[in-house]
Amino acid sequence: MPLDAIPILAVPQGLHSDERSGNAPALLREIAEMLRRFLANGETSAIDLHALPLTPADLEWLREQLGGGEIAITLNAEGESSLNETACPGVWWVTHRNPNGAVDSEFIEVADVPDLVKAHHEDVVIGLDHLELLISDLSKQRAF
Amino acid sequence: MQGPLIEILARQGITRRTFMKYCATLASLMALPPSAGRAMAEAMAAAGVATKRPSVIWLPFQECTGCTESITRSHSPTLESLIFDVVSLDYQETLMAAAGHQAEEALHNAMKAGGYLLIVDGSIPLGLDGAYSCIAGRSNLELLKEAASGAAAIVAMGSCAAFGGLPHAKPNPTGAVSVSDVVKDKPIVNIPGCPPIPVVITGVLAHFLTFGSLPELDKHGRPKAFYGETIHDRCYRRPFYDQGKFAKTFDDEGARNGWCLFELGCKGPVTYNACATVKWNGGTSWPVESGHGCLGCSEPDFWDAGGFYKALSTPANPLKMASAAVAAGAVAGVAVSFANRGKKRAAASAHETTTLADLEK
Amino acid sequence: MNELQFLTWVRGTGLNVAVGVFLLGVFWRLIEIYGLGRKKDLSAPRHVAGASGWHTIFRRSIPAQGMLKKSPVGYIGGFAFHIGLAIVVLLFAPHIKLIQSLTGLSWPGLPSQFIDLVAVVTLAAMVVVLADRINKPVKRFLSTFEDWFTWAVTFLPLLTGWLSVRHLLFPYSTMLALHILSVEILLIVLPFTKLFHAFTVFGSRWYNGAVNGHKGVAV
Amino acid sequence: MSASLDKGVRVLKEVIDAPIASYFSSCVHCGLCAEACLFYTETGDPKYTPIHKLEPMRRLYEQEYTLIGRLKKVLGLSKPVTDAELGEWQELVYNSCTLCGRCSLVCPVGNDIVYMVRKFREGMAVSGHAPEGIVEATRRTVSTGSPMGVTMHAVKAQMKHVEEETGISIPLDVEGVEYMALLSSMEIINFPEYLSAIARIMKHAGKTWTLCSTGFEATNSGIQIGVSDLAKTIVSRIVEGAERLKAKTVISPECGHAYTALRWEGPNLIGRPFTFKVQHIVEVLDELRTQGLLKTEGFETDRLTFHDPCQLARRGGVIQPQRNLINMVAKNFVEMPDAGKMNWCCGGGGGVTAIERAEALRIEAFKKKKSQLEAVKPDRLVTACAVCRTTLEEGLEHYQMNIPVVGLTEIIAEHLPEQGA
Repeated sequence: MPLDAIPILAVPQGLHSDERSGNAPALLREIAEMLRRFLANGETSAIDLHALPLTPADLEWLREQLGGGEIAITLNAEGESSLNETACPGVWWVTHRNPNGAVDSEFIEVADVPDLVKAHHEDVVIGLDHLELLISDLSKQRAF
Repeated sequence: MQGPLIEILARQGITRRTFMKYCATLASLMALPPSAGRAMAEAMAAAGVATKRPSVIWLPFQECTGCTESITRSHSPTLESLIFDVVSLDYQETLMAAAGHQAEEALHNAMKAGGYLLIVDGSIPLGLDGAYSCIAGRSNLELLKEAASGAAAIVAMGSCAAFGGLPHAKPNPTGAVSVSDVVKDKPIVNIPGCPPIPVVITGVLAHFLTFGSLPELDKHGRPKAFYGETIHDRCYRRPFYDQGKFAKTFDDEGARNGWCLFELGCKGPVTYNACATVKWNGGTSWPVESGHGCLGCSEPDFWDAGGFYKALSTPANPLKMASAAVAAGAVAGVAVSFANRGKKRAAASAHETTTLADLEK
Repeated sequence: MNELQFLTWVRGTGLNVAVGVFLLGVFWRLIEIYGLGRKKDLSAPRHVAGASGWHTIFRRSIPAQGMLKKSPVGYIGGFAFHIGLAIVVLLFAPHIKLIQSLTGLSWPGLPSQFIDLVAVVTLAAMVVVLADRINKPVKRFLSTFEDWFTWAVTFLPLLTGWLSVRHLLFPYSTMLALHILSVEILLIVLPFTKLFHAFTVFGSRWYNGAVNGHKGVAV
Repeated sequence: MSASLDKGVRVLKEVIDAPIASYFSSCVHCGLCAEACLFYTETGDPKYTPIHKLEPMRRLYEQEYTLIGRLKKVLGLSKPVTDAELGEWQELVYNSCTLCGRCSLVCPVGNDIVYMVRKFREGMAVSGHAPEGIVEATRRTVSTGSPMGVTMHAVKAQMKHVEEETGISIPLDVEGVEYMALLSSMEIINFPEYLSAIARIMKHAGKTWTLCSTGFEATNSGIQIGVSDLAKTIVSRIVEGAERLKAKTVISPECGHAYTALRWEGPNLIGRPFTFKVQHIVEVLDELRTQGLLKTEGFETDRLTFHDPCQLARRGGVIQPQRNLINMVAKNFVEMPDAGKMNWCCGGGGGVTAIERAEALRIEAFKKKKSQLEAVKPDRLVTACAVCRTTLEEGLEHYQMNIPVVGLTEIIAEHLPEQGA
């Protein structure tokens, strides 16, 4: 194929507009259903936002609809993750980023607190060890 | 959540949360439901207990090193490299520290042990008895047959190893073939792509690690988790396709508005790969997002599948033969006409005036 | 053969062969038929305005007096199917795009929702016409293998096209490939079956109209 | 005798032309022609579908004049046309086809089916598959000059009778006249009124005319049986007579196929255009009317309807003149359903009346005319074809319908002003 056969044609700059696909409103209904199930039997659940054909405008719209809540958590683990409660308590907007700041994955979770936020008891043990070490250091210092 | 892998990760300062986050993303990439992330994390962590660290042998054949570049530029290098650490890379010409006879020895040691995972990138040239590509004086074909004999499974990395790729494209001067064309008696997983997506190979390795087996494969031997859906079905521009909004040129308003690239030759509708969900370069972008249609690189013989810039719905060039066909038709028609007229004339000249006697037998 | 290879084949080699055979067949058959010639009519013509071959080419599309009532299914089904086919083939945007890419000619299309509706109506009309062929003693009596075969060969492109637009049955690419393949079969079959009436209908109507116009019968 | 399948095939190869090729290639087996054919509509038997009547010729065309057909023939994939098959088709090509041409006007792809039947009969006749009755009629026409064996002697008797009755002398073999009138056997034998009417009308209009002793018979069995060579022999008598007498116009009598044979087939049979004009008597009368040379007085008051002879109207292009004429003399004229170019055949044309074995079928097919007549309930039925007239009379009698049938020319003659007579 010759280069001039590649269709490039300069046209006047048009208005840029982000298009919404119309897929986002359905998600609100799904989230409501998830909340109902959560209330009924405590079942937590999540929606993988990357698994759906959503445009950036869709995500923006969804974020606006759900609004911002009281809690915003930042997790620093191989890139920053944000776990923010929305204006609907129990609905969390979870965004995982890689060290470059690019979004790896994005979820909507329905739970008291996202699983990831909870401390692992194995880590707590490590933390305790660390504290005990600090305390013993403190006592050593006091001894001096 | 406990296990050798977690221990190793912890020693590297990688927390369980980090590992869980990675698994959540991996599950998302593998198009598994969000709940599978935690299950996978637990399975992987636990699997380390029972599984002996398998050794991995990586053989490069007729290739461009793009596949190796791809995996080493994995967007979470620490985690990926750690996973490699766990699986142990015994022979990789580009990555290994050893060289020369020392490297060959490492290879022979690993092969003697058997039960390893063999990763192959590049196609295998069969022309001139394989002379087109040799390592240490031995042809790729010979090396592959030898290494395959002791392998537990083979991973064909990239479109060249999986389907023959670029070397296999017409007219295929080296007689290049895929791994599966040579090896018939081992489980083979194809990870096509030019290059393949890094996380796909880590995903497959993770699966091998976690479950001790290869993931479920499609009819082309590709892991269904990553190649189960077309680029088109997962494309963020799909809504525009459904609305009939297409970019007509690469710099028109539609292109600027991010409309569907179908008419500019995007092969997304017929290409099975995970680019649309996984993206490239640390999740920065992927071809369609950066404004170019999919080339279909993870499909067999994508090089020979018509022009990259021809829409799937438009034909190659059937009118190329039109004049020849019309001429042939005209010749056939005129020839038949000529014969017909001759026959008619013969019938007319054989005409004897019909008389009353001719009306009865 | 995978989907991409299949699609590539039908778009490439397959289409080349089909278009080639079609063009070859059309020219060969047209010359074969009309090359037979006919004798000049020596009788003095009666000139009556509006009676000629050209008039008949158009006028014969209208049912003759009293005939609509005799075979309403045949006529209405036939109209729906022929007009529907013409609309779908010539006014569906992707088809126009195809023609444009081949010939450079283009014209405005109709909204795809409307085309979808027309396609459904056309498919329904074809099924009705088939049922009529099975039910009506005359049609059944006249029908040979060719009649059933050409029906199927005409029906399939419409069906596969509709299914591929609607994303039904098979993935889009497979359906599209099947659609193109079915069109290719139609193209190959057309010059050598009764489907060739798509061309000879004009000649036949012209002859009929000319013969009758010569006598002064406005047909 | 020398009829043979070979001869039939050879003749068919000769007559198959581009229109026939186009027609066979266009047929989509829609079956609509059946609805136009009274032999199908009245019997409901699909074998009477017009296009089916041509099946052997279609195969022959395909085998001889298409490349695919030739290949199929070589490979033995197509059934050859046999004598037995043509014999089987005799009923379809002759007995159940009056060459009325209604199918040709209905066919949506424009196939002129009657054109093909006419040509198919060429092959049928020389392969010995024409029905006995038509063969006999043809034999009589060729050998004695008339299908019913009428000789000039009988015509002279008839002339004498008319002269006595009307007091007008009938010109015979007069040169340089304006009109040369022809007769049909049927008129000479059954409807002598016609000759008398012509004589009176010509006198009234002040036109010169004549009969021709060497070419008085208008009918042409050669056309009906489908042998152009014989049709040419028959038509040549008229041409020679008209040219010898230097007549300006030859008048075809009240006979449908005679008009077709002379007006449309004649020049093609003899291979050159005529030096004279050919008009049907109805056309002549209408022309005289427009010239103001034909005046009538008084009106018929009973309910009249007109049966359009197929060969005159649909196949001849004469549709309006007969209506102009009836309206001159009738107060209560009603049209039959489908009148004009789409009129239904009486069932006797195309030589069918000559076929004894077709009689039952012809009577069955007459039900179409019967239902048309029942729709308008006329007191009398007017027509302009002697064969139609006879067929109608027989049919009406069979179905016990009391509707007299009259010729148009006679009615006109009856209304000529007394002083002109």
